Amino acid sequence: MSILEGEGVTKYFGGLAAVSDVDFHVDQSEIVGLIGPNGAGKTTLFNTISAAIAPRPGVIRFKGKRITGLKPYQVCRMGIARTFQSVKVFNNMPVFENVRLGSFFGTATRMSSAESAKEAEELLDFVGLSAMNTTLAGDLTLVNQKRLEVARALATKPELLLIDELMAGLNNTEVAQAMKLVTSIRDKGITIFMIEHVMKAIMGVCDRIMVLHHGVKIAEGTPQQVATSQTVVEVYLGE
Amino acid sequence: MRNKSIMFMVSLLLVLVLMALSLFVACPAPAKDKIVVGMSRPLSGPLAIIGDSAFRPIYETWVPMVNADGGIYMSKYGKYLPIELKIYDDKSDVGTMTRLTEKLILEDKVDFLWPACGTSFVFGQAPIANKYGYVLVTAEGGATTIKEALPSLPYLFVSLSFSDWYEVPVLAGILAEQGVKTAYVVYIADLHGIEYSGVFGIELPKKGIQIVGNVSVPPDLKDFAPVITDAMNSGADAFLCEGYPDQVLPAMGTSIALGYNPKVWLGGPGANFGFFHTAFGPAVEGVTCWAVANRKTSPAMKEMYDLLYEGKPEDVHDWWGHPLYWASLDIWKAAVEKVGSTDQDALREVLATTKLDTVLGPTWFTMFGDGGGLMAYESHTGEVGQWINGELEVVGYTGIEETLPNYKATADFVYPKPLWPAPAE
Amino acid sequence: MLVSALNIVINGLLLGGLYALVAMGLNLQYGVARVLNIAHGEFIMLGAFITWAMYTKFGINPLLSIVIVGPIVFIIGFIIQRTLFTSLRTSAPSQPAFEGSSMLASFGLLFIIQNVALIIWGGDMRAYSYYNFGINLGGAVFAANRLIALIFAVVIGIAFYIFLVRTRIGKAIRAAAEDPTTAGIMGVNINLVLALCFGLGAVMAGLAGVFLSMCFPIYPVMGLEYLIITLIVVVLGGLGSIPGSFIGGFILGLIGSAVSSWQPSLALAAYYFIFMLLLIIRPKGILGK
Amino acid sequence: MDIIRGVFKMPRLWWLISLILLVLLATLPLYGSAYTVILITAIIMYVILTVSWTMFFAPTGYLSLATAAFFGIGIYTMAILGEQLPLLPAVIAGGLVSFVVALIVGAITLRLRGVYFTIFTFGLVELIKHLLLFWEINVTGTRGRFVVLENNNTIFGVILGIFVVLMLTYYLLRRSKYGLALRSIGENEEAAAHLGVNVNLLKVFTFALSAFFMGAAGAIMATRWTYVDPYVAFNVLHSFLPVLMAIFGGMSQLYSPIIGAVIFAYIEEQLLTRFPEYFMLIFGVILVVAILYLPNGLVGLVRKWWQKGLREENVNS
Repeated sequence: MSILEGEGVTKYFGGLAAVSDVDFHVDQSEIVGLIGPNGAGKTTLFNTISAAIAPRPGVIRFKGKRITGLKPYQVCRMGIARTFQSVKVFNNMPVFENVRLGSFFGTATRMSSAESAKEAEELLDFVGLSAMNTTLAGDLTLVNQKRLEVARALATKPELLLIDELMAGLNNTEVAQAMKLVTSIRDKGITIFMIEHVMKAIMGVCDRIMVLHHGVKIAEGTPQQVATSQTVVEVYLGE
Repeated sequence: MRNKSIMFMVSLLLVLVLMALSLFVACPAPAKDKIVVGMSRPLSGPLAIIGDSAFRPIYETWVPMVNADGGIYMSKYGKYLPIELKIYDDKSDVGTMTRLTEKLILEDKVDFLWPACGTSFVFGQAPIANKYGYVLVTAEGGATTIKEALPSLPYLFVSLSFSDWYEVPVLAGILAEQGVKTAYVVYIADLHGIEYSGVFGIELPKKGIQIVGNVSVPPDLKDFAPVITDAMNSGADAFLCEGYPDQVLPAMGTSIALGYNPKVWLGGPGANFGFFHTAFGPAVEGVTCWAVANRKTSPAMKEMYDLLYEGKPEDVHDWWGHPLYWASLDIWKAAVEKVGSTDQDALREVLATTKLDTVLGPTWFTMFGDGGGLMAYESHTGEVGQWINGELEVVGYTGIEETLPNYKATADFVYPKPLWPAPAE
Repeated sequence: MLVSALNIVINGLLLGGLYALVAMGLNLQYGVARVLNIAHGEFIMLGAFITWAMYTKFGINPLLSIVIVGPIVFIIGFIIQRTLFTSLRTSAPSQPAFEGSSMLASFGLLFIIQNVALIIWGGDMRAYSYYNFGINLGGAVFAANRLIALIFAVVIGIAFYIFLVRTRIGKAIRAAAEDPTTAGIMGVNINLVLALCFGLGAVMAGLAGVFLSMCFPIYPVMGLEYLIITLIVVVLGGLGSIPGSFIGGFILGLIGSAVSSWQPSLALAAYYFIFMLLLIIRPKGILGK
Repeated sequence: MDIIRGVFKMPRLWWLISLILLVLLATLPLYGSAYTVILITAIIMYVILTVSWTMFFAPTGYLSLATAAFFGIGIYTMAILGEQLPLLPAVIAGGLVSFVVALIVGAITLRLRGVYFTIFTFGLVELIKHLLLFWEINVTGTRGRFVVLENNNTIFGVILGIFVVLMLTYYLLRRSKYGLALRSIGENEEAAAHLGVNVNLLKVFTFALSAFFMGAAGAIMATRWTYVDPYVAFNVLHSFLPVLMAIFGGMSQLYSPIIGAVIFAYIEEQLLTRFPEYFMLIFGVILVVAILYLPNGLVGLVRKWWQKGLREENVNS
């Protein structure tokens, strides 16, 4: 069953279509990759899903319910969390508070202070930041900030996690760690939709891959199918 | 290093304690060798324009003059005591003014209180002075609404002339005598302006003058051309602009520029100042305004003006408020000398019941029941002025001296006003 | 009807010219130096008072005092930027922090300049008459001095724009406005450019003061009043857009003139209302990027 | 030294100190001079304006200059309702009217950020002033309004009460999850929204909450001023002074804006009475110097020295 569906999702900026008539679906417990050259409209598509912007025209459904027109916080509380392409941690707040914020406000049910503290500690442990509880988020290294964003998103108890370029700028060891992190999130039963440029990573973890080019979906399939697709190769070589 | 932080804490504590102490320690009263007079004045902020040109030059001249004679004779102490002014800056803020007034009364325990600047400030200050039983003879500020408040403010004595009590009936008399039939009124959108607009609406029709236009302008309006154009189109005999210099000067400039020549052009408060003449030169000829006296009014008045304006530029002249502020200090001094002490209740009694000599001549207050008083209009030497041959003359109408014995017109009203001169360039 | 419409337009333009000049100055300071200069109105006051003093004391033609006022306020502005604001800029942790602290520091400047003016000139209102006669244009009559003020404001405004677009230093200023860091790398002496901009912004205000004193009464505490209108114009035209401020000044002049011919006491309320409406609908202003 | 440090970390001691100070303040009319009560009333008024301004600015970074507008609304509410309602309900009404206006204004200005928000709020003061003026002249024909004069000790009691409620509110807000969310809005509004924070509602509500206290303070102060017209009530100084006071004291701690406002107001009082001719000059210089050399306010400076002292002491030992 599809947890997320999009029909004819379109978004214009000025006269330019950033995303044009894209149909997509993400199934329960799947890891779906979204790739494409720079400016293909990947982040814009994520923005329409997380309700940062509204598609026009187009409809997006989450667990069968229409979410277009909702506010970001509502979508978040329904169970969609996200990370950002350019890291957006709260620089002047300690790591711990960053995560707690997610569990306080992002979950559908109210959470007591003690529960949220416990939750936050577990999540920081899960992403490997437990030693940096009290560090200011702005003082973390880039890779740790990205981990923090994942922990923070998980604190909202999502069913679907949108990950925007988790691995850009990481070295090989770090990429491997990040791949492990992604699979272990899925093992918690969370569906993942991720944008990624590191091909090795995306080919390694994804069940299915979508390719966007100039806002249009040009290919979809298993990593194998996409890697051998003539159109996809042309798009990437043609750059 | 331990010492340094402790030192810091100690010094911080010391400063705080000293600050706290200075709040509570009041200076012990020394033997009486001077009269301390307290004032909260707008030395900064938007009202500084009014304060600096109105009451300030008066008290800055009058006090040294009195002190040069040794001060005020106080029979209780059997000697002359000089006046010492204690002036605070209220930065043109009513809240600060009320606080500083109470500081003067409660903490500084000044012997006498002199007034704050501006009508709304007087309204704010009077109830406080009244509460502590301090006599307050006002300078700048006055309005018809004060009459409603006066019965409950026994310590308040208002000296500046204002609309219905003094000025407008005289103006209406002058205009009616000249045969003015229609008037166009422009007024500033504040307490002062609304009042005049209202009083014009009552007093002018009484004399058969119809008001054909009645327009308010906000205090910071820069552009008077639309208003003047409208007035021109109305064809009214008299143009009455009631605002402050900030309105009167641009209204005048625009009238000249647009060639608007009504038979009467009145600009009150604004056209009564020397800077009006320096700004417009010969164009002021025939302009009407509120005025109380000039040097021709009386020898006493000439003496006052000579003392006040000697060695100063024409800009600072004021033929409306200055004589009244001076008279308010004169009557205050005369009353204090009669009392012979700093007793406020006795002072109130003298002011309420006695005719005293001031620069105006015999001067007294008309009392409102058991409350405060307004300077009797019979004491005034003039209400309306007109620029004639480069001098601001006091004008009147036939028979005015019968109703107002002190009134002295120094010239006849010129009607219609001469046309604006052709450009000099 | 036609004449009254013409009257409204001409009066609007006359007032707008002054607004435009002052707003260009403020926008130059904010757009490049990132200082929202609350003391901007004080430079208007300085310009006006220097002109008045020159005219009444020495009989110097107000238009000639442009060459006196210009350099004086330029030097004051230049020095303030080189000392106070440069020091604030280098110590500020971030751009918004600098904008906040510099705005507050300029508030302190307002206090200082105003108090000095009160000490020198006293609080009294001043005025003089200069070219105050009517000029008839198609039935609409208006004052000659205001026409002179308009012409000079427009000429100075356009001359300044040409300076920005055509000259080397003008291009450096625009580069700095676009991106101070890159401009610094590309060999532009950023501190000098900023000081230059601040000085020039002050000159605009000072010259506006010169023209203003020919038409309106002046007093030491007049600055804040003009500052408020200037802020509206700057936002109307777009923060950082010099041509926007120029146009915005005229638009506000026209609006004010139209509303005051209908209901004078609402003119200022109309300014604020339109200004706030614009902020909501198009916060970047008419020509903002 | 360790003892002192340890003691200052104990929140219970802070509560005790606050309580003692509060009792000292509350009993002031019993031992302080009449003018001391008046002066402290004025200082607490500044403190309330400063703290409630800080309540919104410090976490979110939205610099509002609408303080004078809400303060003025409170003043005017008292001028209109003061004769019909008893004192306390009228004060609360002043706060509520400000609260509602702030809700509306906040909802409209949601889109604005940075200097645009600041300029808008500044314009708000002038807009309300001029509309009220127009209304008074053309509709009600009122020429200013008189407010019933209240006993100074009563005024002091009420303003102290407002101050205590404000401090409790601010304390609880800072500690609560909403305080955390407000800070996240100040750091990154977009990220906060995607973490489930109802950014708009929280911002507007906090803005309105701060306006409530400004309005209540205005309502009670009006009874000291006795006479009110739009020019008296809507004075831009009341927008700027709280900002300056907050910057002066700093904003990092609960008590920093209080210290800023108290010292600032005290210096002002001294200048106005001792050097009235040079008030603005000296004030301006203090302001410029404070901004140049106290980037984190007085409290920030003291804490820096304090921490430096502790560090060096540790090195020595």
